[in-house]
Amino acid sequence: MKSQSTQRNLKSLLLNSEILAVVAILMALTFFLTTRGLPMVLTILVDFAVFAIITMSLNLETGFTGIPQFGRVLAVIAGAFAVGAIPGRLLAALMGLPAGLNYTIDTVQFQVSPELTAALSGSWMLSLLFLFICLVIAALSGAGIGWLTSRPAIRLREAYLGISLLAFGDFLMWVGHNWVPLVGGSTSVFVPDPFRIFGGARFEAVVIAIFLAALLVYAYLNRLTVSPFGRALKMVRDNEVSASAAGKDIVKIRTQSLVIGSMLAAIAGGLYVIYTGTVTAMGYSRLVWTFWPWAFMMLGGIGSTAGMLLGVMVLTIMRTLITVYRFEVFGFLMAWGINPLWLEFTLMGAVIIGVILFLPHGLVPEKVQSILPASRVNSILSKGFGAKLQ
Amino acid sequence: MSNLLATENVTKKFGGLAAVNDVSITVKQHTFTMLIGPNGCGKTTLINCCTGILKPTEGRVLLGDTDITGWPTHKIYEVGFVRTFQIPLPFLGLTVLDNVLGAMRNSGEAPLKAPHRRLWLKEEENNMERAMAVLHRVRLDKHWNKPSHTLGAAQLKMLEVAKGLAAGAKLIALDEPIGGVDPASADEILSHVSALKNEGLTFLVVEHRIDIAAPYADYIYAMDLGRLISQGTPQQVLGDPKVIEVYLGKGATEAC
Amino acid sequence: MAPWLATGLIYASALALAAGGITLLYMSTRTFNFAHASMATIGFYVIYTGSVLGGGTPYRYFPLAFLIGGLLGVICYYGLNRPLLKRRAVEITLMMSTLGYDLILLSVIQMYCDYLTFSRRLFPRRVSMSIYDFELLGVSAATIILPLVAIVFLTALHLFLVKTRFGVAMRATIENPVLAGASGINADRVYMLAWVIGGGMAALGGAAMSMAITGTPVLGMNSIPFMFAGAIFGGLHSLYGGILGGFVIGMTEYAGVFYLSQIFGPWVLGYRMGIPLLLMAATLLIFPRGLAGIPWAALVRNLFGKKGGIRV
Amino acid sequence: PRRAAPAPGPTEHTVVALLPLTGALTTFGENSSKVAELAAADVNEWLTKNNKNWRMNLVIDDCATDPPTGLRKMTSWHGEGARFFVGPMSSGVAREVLAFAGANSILYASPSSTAPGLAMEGDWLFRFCPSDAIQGPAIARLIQEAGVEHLIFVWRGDTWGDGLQKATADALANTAVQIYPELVRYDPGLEAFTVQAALLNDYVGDLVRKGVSVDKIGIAIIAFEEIAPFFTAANAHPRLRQLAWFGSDGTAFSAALIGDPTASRFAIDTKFASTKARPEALVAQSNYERVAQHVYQELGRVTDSYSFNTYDIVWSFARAIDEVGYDSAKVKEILPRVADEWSRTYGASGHVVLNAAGDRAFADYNILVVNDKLVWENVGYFDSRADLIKWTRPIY
Amino acid sequence: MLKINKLNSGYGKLQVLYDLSIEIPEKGITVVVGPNGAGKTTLLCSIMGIADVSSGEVEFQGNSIRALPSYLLARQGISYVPQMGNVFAELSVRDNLQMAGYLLPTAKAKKKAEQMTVMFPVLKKFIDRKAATLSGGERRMLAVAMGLMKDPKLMLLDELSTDLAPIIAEKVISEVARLRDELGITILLVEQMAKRALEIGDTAYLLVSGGVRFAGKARELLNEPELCNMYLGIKQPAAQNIPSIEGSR
Ligand SMILES: Nc1ncnc2c1ncn2[C@@H]1O[C@H](COP(=O)(O)OP(=O)(O)OP(=O)(O)O)[C@@H](O)[C@H]1O
Ligand SMILES: Nc1ncnc2c1ncn2[C@@H]1O[C@H](COP(=O)(O)OP(=O)(O)OP(=O)(O)O)[C@@H](O)[C@H]1O
Ligand SMILES: [Mg+2]
Ligand SMILES: [Mg+2]
Repeated sequence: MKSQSTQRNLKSLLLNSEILAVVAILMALTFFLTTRGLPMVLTILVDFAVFAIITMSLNLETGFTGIPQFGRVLAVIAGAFAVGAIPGRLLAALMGLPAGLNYTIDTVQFQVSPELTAALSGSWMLSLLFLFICLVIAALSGAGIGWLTSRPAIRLREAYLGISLLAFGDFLMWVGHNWVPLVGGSTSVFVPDPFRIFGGARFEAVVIAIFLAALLVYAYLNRLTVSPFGRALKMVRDNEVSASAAGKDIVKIRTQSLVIGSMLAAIAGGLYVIYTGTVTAMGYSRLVWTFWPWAFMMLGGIGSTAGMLLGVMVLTIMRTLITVYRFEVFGFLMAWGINPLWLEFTLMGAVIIGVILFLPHGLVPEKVQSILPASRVNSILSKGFGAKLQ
Repeated sequence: MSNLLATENVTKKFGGLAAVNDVSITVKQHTFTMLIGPNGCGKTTLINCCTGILKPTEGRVLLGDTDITGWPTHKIYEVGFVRTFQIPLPFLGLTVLDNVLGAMRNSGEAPLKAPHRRLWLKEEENNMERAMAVLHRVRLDKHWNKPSHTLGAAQLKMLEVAKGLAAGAKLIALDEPIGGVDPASADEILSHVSALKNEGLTFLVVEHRIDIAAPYADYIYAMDLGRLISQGTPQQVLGDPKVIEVYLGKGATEAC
Repeated sequence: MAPWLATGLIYASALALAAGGITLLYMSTRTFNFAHASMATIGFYVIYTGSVLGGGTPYRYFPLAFLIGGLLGVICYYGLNRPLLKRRAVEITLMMSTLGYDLILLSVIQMYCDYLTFSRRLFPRRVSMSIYDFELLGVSAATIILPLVAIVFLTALHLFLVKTRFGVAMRATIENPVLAGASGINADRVYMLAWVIGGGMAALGGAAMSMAITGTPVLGMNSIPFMFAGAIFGGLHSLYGGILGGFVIGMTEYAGVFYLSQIFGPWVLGYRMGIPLLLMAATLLIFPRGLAGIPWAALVRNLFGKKGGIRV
Repeated sequence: PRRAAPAPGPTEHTVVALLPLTGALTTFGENSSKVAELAAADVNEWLTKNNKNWRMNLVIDDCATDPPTGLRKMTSWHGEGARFFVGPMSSGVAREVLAFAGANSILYASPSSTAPGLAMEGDWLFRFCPSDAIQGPAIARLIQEAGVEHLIFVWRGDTWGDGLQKATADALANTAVQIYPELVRYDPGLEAFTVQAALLNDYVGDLVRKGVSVDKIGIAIIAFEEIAPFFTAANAHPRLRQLAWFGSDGTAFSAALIGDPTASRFAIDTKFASTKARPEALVAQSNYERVAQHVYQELGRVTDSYSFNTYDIVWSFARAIDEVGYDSAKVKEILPRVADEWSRTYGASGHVVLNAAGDRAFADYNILVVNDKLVWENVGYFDSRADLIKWTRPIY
Repeated sequence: MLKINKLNSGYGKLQVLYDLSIEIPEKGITVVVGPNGAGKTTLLCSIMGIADVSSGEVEFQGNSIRALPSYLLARQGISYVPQMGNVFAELSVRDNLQMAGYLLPTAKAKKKAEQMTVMFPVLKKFIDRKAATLSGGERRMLAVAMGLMKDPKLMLLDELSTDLAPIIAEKVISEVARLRDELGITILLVEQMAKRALEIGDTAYLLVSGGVRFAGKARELLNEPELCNMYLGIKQPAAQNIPSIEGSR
């Protein structure tokens, strides 16, 4: 009896989607490492990590809670703009440099930003502290925007909410583009670089840091959602009336989900601008920061956190491959006057459609199973249910 | 026996139509109280008013000594009053077991506590034991691990009842718990309800299948067109000519 | 005529057509059609290609634009929407599938532009359709013709939906395909017709829009938030709501930015998309089902002091 | 395929052209991509003729004028081993990739980024066009030549437009020209301009009411191809047709303007004058004509001024790589010298002298107007060292 | 009229019905009874082409209808009243009735709808309300009305009496008998009020776990106390027709 159950455990461990996902990802990366070298792997990893966080946060709101979050870019912008606008100013103010409304103006930036970066690259303590402050500020502004979006989310339903969020995501981008003191308007603002201290290994360090952040977010979300809280989210998603009859405060749960999700997305936005070292308002388009995460989520499997990792990884690798090999593989199309350049859209579109048609539940379908560990479930089941009630 | 639930002159209007009109009922502790009446007389609406799904236009709803009029549904759940739905509203993406577990209390629902499994695991285990026992009684234990969207109509109804029974409330309102359920299972469900009553719970039950349900009832209220038309022990109410005329029909008269 | 009015009218008519198409598709297939963006762009390229290569006024090619839009709709229906509806896919899946379709159409548009650029020596990536327009009663013909086209078309559509059982059948089918089938409604035909009309309206909208603003391969992609906004502003459960919403969004954008920039200065220009959006958000927060969900009768009754609350 | 004829024997070195083939700058991107192909073919021909052991592998990719897309493309190609990039064209994208390029020793050279804020020493960005700090004075001088006393600004609200507007305004700061306080900045994605035109008309009306005569009022418009719809909209206001309008290198040689009857008529009426970098005394071997011809053949249009820079960038990279190998750090050191040497004779854009920040040091500007035959005509040039305009056909 | 031969069907991988054979004679009421989950609804779904049929034959008036979509079945004269989802909740009562008469000429549909509102006066009262706001029983009445309106040759009725007050339930069941007697409509009736159904029925099938447990005359099933007791909860001997209210415990 015992050996049988250990066997079953082993089997379920092997079939466990999370483990499968990790194995698949590691295999793909090893392949790239051996065939194309480290820079390629790092390139994939950094893209992967940023979008993994965003996609997982999207999944929390959409997959678990059923909020049609078509304004993911809102929270990403909140994080990116906050990190672009605030920590640099703080540091500049500390150092006695211009930090007011004109901080973001092109010509001022041009003088201030090298000094800030120089200060950071001199001290580990300062760099670390700066990074920490950036993340905290991103998280706070993300939580703020999450809370704000949760207000209409109480009243608006489905498409009404989704499209409002989508439209306001576009709008926020325009605000950043037009209001210069925020992030420099059209002429982006620099973000002082806390990773400059790594010198020549800066790129590697940033990538590893963001990658670790993504793993942490994964671990956190996994624990957060495989719990009664996660179940409550799904109840709200499946049926609000019934969920409130089961004692769930719909407003509170939707708010919690939006705040946590937006916070994570904003952290991703913050990490991204630390990585690029600059914030350009026009860079936060819905295609990149809302629709791609949606595509990743659909591929990964709505409602499954592990699936998100796999979905993001697969599509990231695919997009990189498309970029790099387009001309080699599809060059023959030029004969008909078709530029393989456009295949990126064709292929992304085809992948989205293919996934929806042939893998409707994604690579890792949502698990419909108990949140208790299998062993405990089995022991409860084996006790029989005549047990007393109440 | 003291009053557990009392409605005081509850009225609910939809536009011009008074679906519930000046209804005062009381549900005594540890009883199986039934609410009957022809279709559209306002039974479901009355329960909706009591449980916060709808806000009464006029009147008060008291649970014990607390005035719960107009409270949101989840708060009413908090104070120990749950209900089931006439047309089942399952959580389609969850398993049968999770449907039931979700209707129970667990402190792990706080997002700050949720990531720390230790803090709620024990609770969850106890809940599961109880949930399985309830499922056993409504004959769904075999299906505990199925997604609820694969259940048939009556099974969904039973699941709905199971959710209500497992919630750990002192007062449970069941809206047509045995509609579409086969007589044998229906008997089983009701006798389980009866056992729970004896353990100290209180039930308010709406049901049309008088032949099966009436024997379990302690007290019956009959409504018509939004108003109370009769109340009393089953014999009194079912023998009441008014009830027979609008509700039971001539066929049943002969039997009585 | 106020300077903004001419462009505003054309733009608003275009949005009304496009938003009406979105609403129609949503009502009949629960699909929020992202491909509306590229379908609109294709509508524009149809009249552009026609005017450049075929000659004559652009208006001659509007019916063709409608047909091609309808064809794209049919392809979307049979290739994507139908299998998904059969599977009873959820709303967001339907929505995402059209995004995939949109991306493919977008790449087709780009390829087509390549063709026009390299083989035909044209400038398809930045087109002012207004140069093909003519003058009518002292203004550009588009200012008169397009609002008329929109009104006539939308009225005809409205009548078609109201006077025949088709409108009801459409809503019935999407809500409960099983029962609709059992009632003898051919779901396939209903959905397909909706896609033909919806796709056609998208193309018409894009074609009309290009008479007011510069046509580019991303014409639709840039204006899709406004088409969507129009649809939800009006209310997704009513075709006339969608049309009204599109029109109001289009007009407020132009009128709003014009008057506000005169009052507050030209910095307002940068925030122009915020004007209709804020109006929309404010309306939706009070009436979550959009313009068509506003209980006008009750409002009016309230205004005149009669008793009885507004029910939303 | 796009790759320019690689021979089997020699090693291939990849140079990626990151150009905006979608989005607002498409026309520029298309021109430059054709020119980059031409340059790569020329380079490879030269390499073959001289029996060199390497060939240039030119890849063209689209960055859509979108910063994250540009960065993603650059990281992808960097992962593939590419270390040299031609482009991106817009300053926004150039800035987004700055940190990444710096940390990974990626050398990139933009044919068209002009934002003064990117004029930094020691970064990995070279710019083969002068920064706005040089074009601004040219436009300012033009405005003064026209006898304008009150200037209204309207410009495209992106990195380029904002920068050039600021540079022009700065150059006008200590002159007699007064800048109208209301500044009309429009969305770069905007495609309809009735409102903007109406506002301008209001402002002109305002000035006229204050007693300024119409011939003392000018409008400086800093725009790209949207100049055509803008003029169409402005044409609705007769008063706007009476003023002098000034453009920039964004509008010089605009094909869209020529193609639009209303707009081109408007340009003629308003003596719409645009500045355009002037190749410094082209020598006979210059590739200027070759580039212009090529684009005309391929695309049937007059190419824009930046595409000449693109040609020179590809060649400068090739010459430098030939000297020190495919090593971006070393190339970075010698690129200014190489560019100087090569372009002195062959430069399509004339002699390229890069300053300490890696930007083109100075340049003269041609003055271009649309003439009655609907062609762009060169009527004089701005001498940047002397700060004056030398007219060949005075228009004011 | 309807003949089902060796039917195997279910939902996706899940098989519900096993080698099921049923025959529905013309102009009679065939009653299908059985405990929950036996597959009664699945049987009707298989006829209508909604469930997944893996093998077996379904013949209607001698023609195979297995591969036909349900709208064609409706056009052949089969009317189906599902157990769940039997009204268009988002449509008004009027539109619901209009949809039910989709295949009829407009004038006739109007007349039929009129008749239905006479039969169920509630419907007339609530004619412009959304069906979603009807009470459970009112909804069921609407569903039944919609089924009756269609002027069918064969009616498939799934659990008519659920949610109905006894007085209405009785009315509906006797209406079913009247349809057979006066209009000669063939009816397949699935009922949980087994006893009453069997009384008016002609033929009966008892379905248990996806197979036929009993087939024969309806009255005969009532005379099988063991089956009645075990599966239908009918505890009294068949002779006593009327349900007693208090006596069963
Ligand atoms: N949201 C609503 N809007 C308008 N009328 C409503 C609404 N909900 C219920 N009603 C009407 O109120 C009356 C009472 O409905 P209720 O659901 O309470 O009846 P019930 O007694 O539960 O009937 P049944 O036994 O058929 O379930 C009905 O006539 C119904 O049509
Ligand atoms: N859509 C579905 N998907 C998967 N399984 C289903 C589905 N509907 C029903 N089932 C399963 O098929 C079996 C038979 O269900 P069915 O609804 O046919 O029973 P029934 O005899 O009609 O019972 P009831 O008395 O509940 O109406 C049940 O075990 C049920 O769980
Ligand atoms: Mg009810
Ligand atoms: Mg059934």
